[in-house]
Amino acid sequence: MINLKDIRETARDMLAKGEARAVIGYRRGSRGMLAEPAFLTKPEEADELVWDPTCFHNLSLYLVHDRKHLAHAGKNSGGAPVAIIAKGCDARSIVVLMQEHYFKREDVYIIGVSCEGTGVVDERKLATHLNGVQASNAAFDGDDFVFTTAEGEKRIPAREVMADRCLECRSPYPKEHNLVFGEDKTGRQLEAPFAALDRFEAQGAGERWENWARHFDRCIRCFACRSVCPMCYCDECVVDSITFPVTTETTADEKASRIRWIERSAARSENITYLMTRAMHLAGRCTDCGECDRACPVNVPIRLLNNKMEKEAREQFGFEPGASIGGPSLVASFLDKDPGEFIR
Amino acid sequence: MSDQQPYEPKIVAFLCKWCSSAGSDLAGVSRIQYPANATPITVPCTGAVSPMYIMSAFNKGADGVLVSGCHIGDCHYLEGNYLARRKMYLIMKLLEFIGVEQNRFRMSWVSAAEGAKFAQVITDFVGDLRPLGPQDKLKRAEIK
Amino acid sequence: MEKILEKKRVDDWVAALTGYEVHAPALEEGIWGYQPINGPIRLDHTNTKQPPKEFAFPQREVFFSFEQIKGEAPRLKQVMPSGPRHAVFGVRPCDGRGVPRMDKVFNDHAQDAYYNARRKNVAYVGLACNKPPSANCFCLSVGGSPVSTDGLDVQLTDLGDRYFVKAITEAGKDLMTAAGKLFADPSAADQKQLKQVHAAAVAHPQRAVNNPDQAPAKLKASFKSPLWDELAQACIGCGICTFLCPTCHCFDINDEVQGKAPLNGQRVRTWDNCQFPDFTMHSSGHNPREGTGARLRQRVCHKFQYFYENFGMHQCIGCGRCITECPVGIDIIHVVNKVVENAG
Amino acid sequence: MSKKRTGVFVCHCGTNIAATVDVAKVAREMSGEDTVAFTQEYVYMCSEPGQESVVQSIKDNKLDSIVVTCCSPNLHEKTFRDNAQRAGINNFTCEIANIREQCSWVHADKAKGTEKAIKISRSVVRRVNRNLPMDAVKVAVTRRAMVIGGGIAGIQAALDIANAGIEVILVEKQATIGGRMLQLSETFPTLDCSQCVLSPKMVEVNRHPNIRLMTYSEVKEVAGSVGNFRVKVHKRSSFVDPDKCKICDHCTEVCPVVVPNEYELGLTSRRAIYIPYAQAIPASFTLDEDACLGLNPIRCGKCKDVCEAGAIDYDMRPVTTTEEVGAIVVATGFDLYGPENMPELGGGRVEDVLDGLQFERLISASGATKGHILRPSDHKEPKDVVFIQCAGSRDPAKHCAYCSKICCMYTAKHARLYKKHVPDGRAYVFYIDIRSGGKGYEEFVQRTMEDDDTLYLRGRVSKLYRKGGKVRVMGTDTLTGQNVEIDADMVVLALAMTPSKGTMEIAKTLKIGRDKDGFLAEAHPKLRPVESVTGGIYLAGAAQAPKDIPETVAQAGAAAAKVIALLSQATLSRSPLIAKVRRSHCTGCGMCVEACPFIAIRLEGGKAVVNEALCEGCGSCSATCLRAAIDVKNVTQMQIHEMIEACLA
Repeated sequence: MINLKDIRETARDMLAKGEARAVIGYRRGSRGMLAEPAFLTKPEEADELVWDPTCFHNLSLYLVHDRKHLAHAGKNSGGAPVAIIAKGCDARSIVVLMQEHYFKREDVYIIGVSCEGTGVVDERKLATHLNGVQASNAAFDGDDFVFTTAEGEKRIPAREVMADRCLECRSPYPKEHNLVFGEDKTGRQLEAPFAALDRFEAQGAGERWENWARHFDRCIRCFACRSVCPMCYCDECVVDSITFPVTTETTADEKASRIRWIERSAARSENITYLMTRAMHLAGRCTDCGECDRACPVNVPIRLLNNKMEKEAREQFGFEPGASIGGPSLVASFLDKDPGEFIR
Repeated sequence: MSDQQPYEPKIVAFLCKWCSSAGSDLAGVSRIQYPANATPITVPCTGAVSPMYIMSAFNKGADGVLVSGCHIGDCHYLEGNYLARRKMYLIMKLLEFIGVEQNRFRMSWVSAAEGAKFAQVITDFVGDLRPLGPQDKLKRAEIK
Repeated sequence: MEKILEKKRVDDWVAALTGYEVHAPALEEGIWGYQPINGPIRLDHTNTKQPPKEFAFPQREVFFSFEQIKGEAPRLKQVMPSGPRHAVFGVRPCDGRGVPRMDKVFNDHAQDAYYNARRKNVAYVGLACNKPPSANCFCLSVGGSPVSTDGLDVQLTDLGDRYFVKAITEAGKDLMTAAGKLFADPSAADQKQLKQVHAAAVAHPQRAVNNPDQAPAKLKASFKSPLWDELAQACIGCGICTFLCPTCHCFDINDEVQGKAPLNGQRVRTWDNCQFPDFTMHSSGHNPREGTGARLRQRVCHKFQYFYENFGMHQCIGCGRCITECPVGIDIIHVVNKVVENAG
Repeated sequence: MSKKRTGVFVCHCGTNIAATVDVAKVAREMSGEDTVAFTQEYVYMCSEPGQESVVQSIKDNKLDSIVVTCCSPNLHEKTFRDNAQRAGINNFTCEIANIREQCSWVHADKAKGTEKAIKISRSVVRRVNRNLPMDAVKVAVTRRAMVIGGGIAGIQAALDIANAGIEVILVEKQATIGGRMLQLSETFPTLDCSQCVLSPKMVEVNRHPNIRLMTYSEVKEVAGSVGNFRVKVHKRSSFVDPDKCKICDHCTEVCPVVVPNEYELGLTSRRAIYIPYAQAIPASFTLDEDACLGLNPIRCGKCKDVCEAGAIDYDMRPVTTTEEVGAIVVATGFDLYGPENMPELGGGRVEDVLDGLQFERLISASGATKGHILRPSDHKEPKDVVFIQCAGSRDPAKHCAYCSKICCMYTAKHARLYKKHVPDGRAYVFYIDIRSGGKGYEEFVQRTMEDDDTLYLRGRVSKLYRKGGKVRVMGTDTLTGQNVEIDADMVVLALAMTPSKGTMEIAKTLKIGRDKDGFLAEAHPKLRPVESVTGGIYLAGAAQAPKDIPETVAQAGAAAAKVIALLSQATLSRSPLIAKVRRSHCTGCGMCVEACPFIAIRLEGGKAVVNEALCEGCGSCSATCLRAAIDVKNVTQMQIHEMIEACLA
C-alpha cells in the first residue's frame, strides 16, 4: 500500500534540499474527482500531491516539454534533475526516451509508484458504473476503487472499471527508478496480455475493416493522441503540416520541399495514413501507457493499433519496449531468426 | 475504364538495385513475359524502403505494393534486407489488422539470377490482386 | 407558434419532414453525435460530443477545383455547397447560442459565401436542458440559460410524456407546419408546467465564471500575467478544446494537389486551431505565441475579451466541452476566475 | 530555385523498344511535364550520332538535367552521364528510365507496355527534378594491410604483400603462426615434410621488415571501409616476454599443471607453461592463464623462479590496440566436422577412432609418438587400419552437403604412410567416389591402391563400435553388394572440413557474408573469387571453401595481388550518393546509428553525423529515421514520394 505521505515528504525534501529543480506529480484538479498534472517547485507545494486511481497521465510527456524548453533556451541541462512520479508504464516511457538520448539518466529522478493490486481507472467504464452520478474523489483500497459521490461512498472492484491496459499489464512495477513506493506485483496481471486485442483480432478481416472504417471516419485530427504521447516528441510530424521546425539552418528549398504524405483534410484515407504511420513509428517505443486512447475525444481505439505492434514485436522478435536503457531499438535492429516465411 | 476492359490492378514495386532490379533486367533479357501492372521504383536496398512508402502508395491509389530485394545473406549492404524484413513484417501485420486484404502487400526475395522468379512473382501478384478489385480502403478520394 | 407534441409522435414529425435531411443525436462507440436519422429518434442525450457547428462550418470545405495544362492559363471551377436542407434535432441551448456567434464571424466585414450557403440550409430544433447535461455546464454565468432559444429555430421542452414545442423563427414554423396535424395547442396546464420546468432548470446549480462582466477588462489588464504560463503548464497543445468548441472558427486554406501533369487539385478550407504550436509560426521560424501560456491566453481572451470587444458579447457559451474533454484538466472556468481574481 | 530544364531522350533501340512501346507517345507525354523543356526520340540513342545529339541538345536548349528512357542503367548509365558531363552539366543530373528490360521486352501488349513506359519515364523525370549536382568523394588510402590468420594462406599473403613494399600486420589467434599445415606430417602428392616446407616461410615472416606479427591476438572490432579500416586487435597476455625467452624448457620441467595438448589434438599433454611446437614463431613459451595455478608467486611461482632469463612476468596485461589499414585479407582456416555429430561413426567416444589430423600428429616425427604409429588405447602397433572417407561430407540429409575436396587425397596419403611405417599392416579405405583431380593426384591414388596394396571398399560405413579390444566396422561394399565387417585396431575418419570457429566470428566482426555452409562468401563465384562482398576485404584459404595447400597458396597470392593493386592508389573515388542529415529535424535518437550496417553514423553534439568515407548509401538509416531527418542524396524521401505519385498518376 502506498502511503501518500511518503510521496509528499520525498517531494518536499528534494525541493527543500535542492536535489530536484521540480517535481512532476499529480494533484486534485478543479473537475470533480480527476487528478491533473502538477508541477511543483516549492517545498510547501508538496501537500498538493495526490495518488489515486485517476492518476492516469503519463507525466514523462512533461520531461519532453522540459527538454524542449531547455533546448529553446539554448541549454543542455537545467542543473538539478527533475523528479517525476512514474507508474510502471510511465517509467518504461522514460527508459525509451533515455534510450533515444532525449535526456540523460542523471537529468531525471524517478519516483516510481507501483500499481499494486490495480491500475488506473477507465473513465468510460466508470461512467457506465456510476450511471450519471458525479464522483468527487477516488481512492485505492486493496483490489477495489472507492469513489465518493453525492449518494455516498461507492466501492467498485477495480477490475470492473480498470483500463484494459492495466488489466493486461505485464509490468506494473517501475523497474527503472531512483526510489519506489509500493510492492512489486509483477505477474498479478488480471487478464492475459493483449486480451482486448485478441478479442478484436478474433473477428474476420471484413469485420475488422468495418470497425476501423467507422473509427477512422470519426477522427477529427485534433492530434490529441500525438500531443499527449511522450514518444511523439518530433518537432515536425512526418505526416502533417502542423509543426515545422524552422531554424537558421533551414533553407528556402527545404521549406518548399516538405513532403505532403497526407493532406490536412480529416478524410478517412488521410486519417488512416496518419494513425497507421503513428503506430509504425511507435512500434517498439510505445509502452502502452494508454494516453492516446484516453485522450481521443471521439473514442478511436488507438491503443489497439499500438498494441498490435507491441504484440508482434513481443511474439516475433522477443522485444519488450522500454526494457533497458541500452537495449536495441525494434526497427533499427534484427535477429537472424526473424520471421521470413511471409516473403516469397 | 470501359466495361469491356478487365480490371487492371495498379502495383508499385520497390526493387532493390542490386538483386531484384537486376533480376527484372534478366527477365527482360530472357524475354520472359509477365503482366505490365507493376511499375518499378528502384531503390538502393530494401532496407531503404520506409513503411511510409507503403502507406503512401496505397494512399495514392495502388491496388498492390511489392517490395523485393536480395535473399537473406546476399544483401549488397550486408544487413539492409534484414532490417527491411522486420519493418515490412510489421507494416504487413498492421495492414492485415485493420482489414486490408493480405494479398495487397507482398514481399519477395529475387536475386539477380532469378529473372524467371521475378516474372513469376509479378504474375502471381497480379493474379492474386485481380479478384480483390480496386483498393479503396486507403485510397484518397478522387477529386469531384 | 406554441404547440404540444406527444413524445411518441416525434418520429411521425420527423417522417413528415420530407424536404429535409433530419439529423439527431445518436450514441455510437459511447459518443453522442449528430447522425442522419435512422430509426426512432432519441432525445435523451447528455450533450453531443461535437457541437452542431459542422452543419454550417464543416471541417473540410472545398472552395474550387483547379487545372492547369502546361503552357495554358489555369482553369478554376468554383464548388458551392449543395444538397438538401438539414433539420438538426436535439440542439442544446448553449450550442444554439453558438449559432449567432458564428453568424457574426462569417458576416462581419465580409460575407462568407460558403458558410452562408450552408447556414441558410439548416434549421436547429433545440431541446431545453431540464437539468445540466454535464458537470461542467456553466451557461448561466455567460449570459445563457438552459432554456435559451437564441440561435434555435424551434425549442422543445421535455414535459414528461410530451414536448412543449415553440417555433422561434419562420424556418421553425415551417418545420412545424410540415406536420401541423400532429401538434396540439397547449393547455393552460401545459403552459404552467413549462414555466415550472424552465424555472427549475434555471435554478439548477451550475459551475460558474465568477465575474463575467468584469472579465474583458481584467483579462486585458492581465495580458502579461505570469499566471498564463502557470495555468497552461500541463497543456499538451492538442486541438480538442477548439475543435469541439461550438464557437471556434479558425481555419486554414490549402491546395490539395491531385495530379501534376496536368497540375490539378482543389483548394480546401479545413479547421485550424490556435492551440497547435505552429498556428502562428512565421516562415522565418519566429513564433509570437511560442509557449502554451500564450496560446491558452489567446483562446481564453478570444472567448472572453476580444470577441466581447468586437461584438459586445462573450463568445463562450458555457457548454463545458473544453473542460470535460481536456486530457490534462485545463479548465476554462478555473482559468478565467483565477486570472480575473488575480487582476485585483 | 529556378525551374528545372529537363531533356527527355526516348530511345527506340531499333525495334527493341519501339515494337512494343509507342515511343512517340512516351515523348509526347513527357513533354507535358512541367519541367521538361525538350524531348527527342531516336532510333539508337547510344550510337555515336545519338550521343552527339544528346550533347548538342543539352547545349542548344540550355538543359540542366536529362532523362534517357532506354535500356537498363547497368548498360548505359555511364555512357549518358559522360555525355552530360561532356555537354557541361553535372553527370549526376542524368538518370536512366529503364523501358526495355523492365518494359518493352516483357510486355507484348503495346497499349499496356506504353502506359507502363510512361509511368516509368514520368517517375524518373520527377526524380531528376530534385537531383542535385554532385562530385565523387575522394578518400585517401591507408597504405597498410592486415592479414587475419597465420596459417599457410595468411603467411603467403602477408609475404607477398610485404615483398611489394607494403606494411602488413599479421594477426594470429594462437601462440604461434603455422596453422593447420604445421600439424601435418607429409603432404600429398610429393610426400615432402610439411614442416620443412613451412618453417622457412614462418621464419621469413618473423624477420620481414614490413611484417608486424601479432600472435595470441584476435580482431575484435572493425570500422571504416575500403582504403581506411580501423581494426581493434586484442592481444592476450602470454606472461612470457618472447624477446627474453631462451626456450630453455626449464619452466616446463617445474610446472606442476598438466593439461591436454590442443596442438597435439589431445593425444599428449602439456604443462600450463608450454611451447606449442619446437618450431613455433615467435619462438617463445606461453603461460596458459586458464590452466596456471594462479599467476601468483604465493600460489606457485615455480616457473618464474626457475627462469634465468627473467622472461616470465605475471603482471603482463592484455593489450587492445587500434590498427589502421587500407585492406584486409581473411585467412582464418578450417576446423574438422565434430565427430560428436556422427553417432553412426562412434560419436567421438570410441577409443582408437581418430580423425585425420590426429593421425597426422601420430605419424609426424615431431608428434606424440615421435612418428611411430601406436594406437592410443594400448600403445600397440595397429595391424588393421580402416580409413573412412566422406565422414560428414556429401551427406545433405544428415551432415554437410558439400565435398570436402582434400579427403580422397589425404586418405590415400595416410594409407601410404601407414604402410610405410607398418609394412605388414592392412589398410582399408571406405569411399563413395575417388576425386583426384589435380597435378599428380590420380597417379598418387593409383599407387596407393596398387603398390601399397590398400583395399578400397566402395560404400558407406553404417556402424562402428568397440568389441574385444578392437573396433568393429560394419559397412557395405556396394560394388560386390556384400556386407563388410572389419575388426580394426584403429579407425581414421576423414572428417569434413568446416569453416573454423574463428571464421564464423570474424565474418560477424567484419560484416562479410557467409555461404549456406558457413564458409566466407566470395563476391562472385567465378569472376571475383578472392574478394568478399565488402570492398577492401579479401579471402584466402580454407575459410572460403575446402581446398588443399597449392590452391590455398594460389588464392593467397591472388588476394595479395588485389591488396597491392588497391593500396598502390593514392586515393579512392567513392560514390557521392550517400546519406545526409537534416540537422534541424534530427533529435539524436541514434536509431540510424544502430541501423547503419557500416558504422558510418555517429552522434556528435546530439545530432547524427555521417562519415562520408564509410557511408555506402544503402538508405537503411533513412527508412529507420522516424523524422525523415536523414536521406540518401538523390534518392531522397521527397523523390520517392514523387515517384510513387508518378507511378499512380
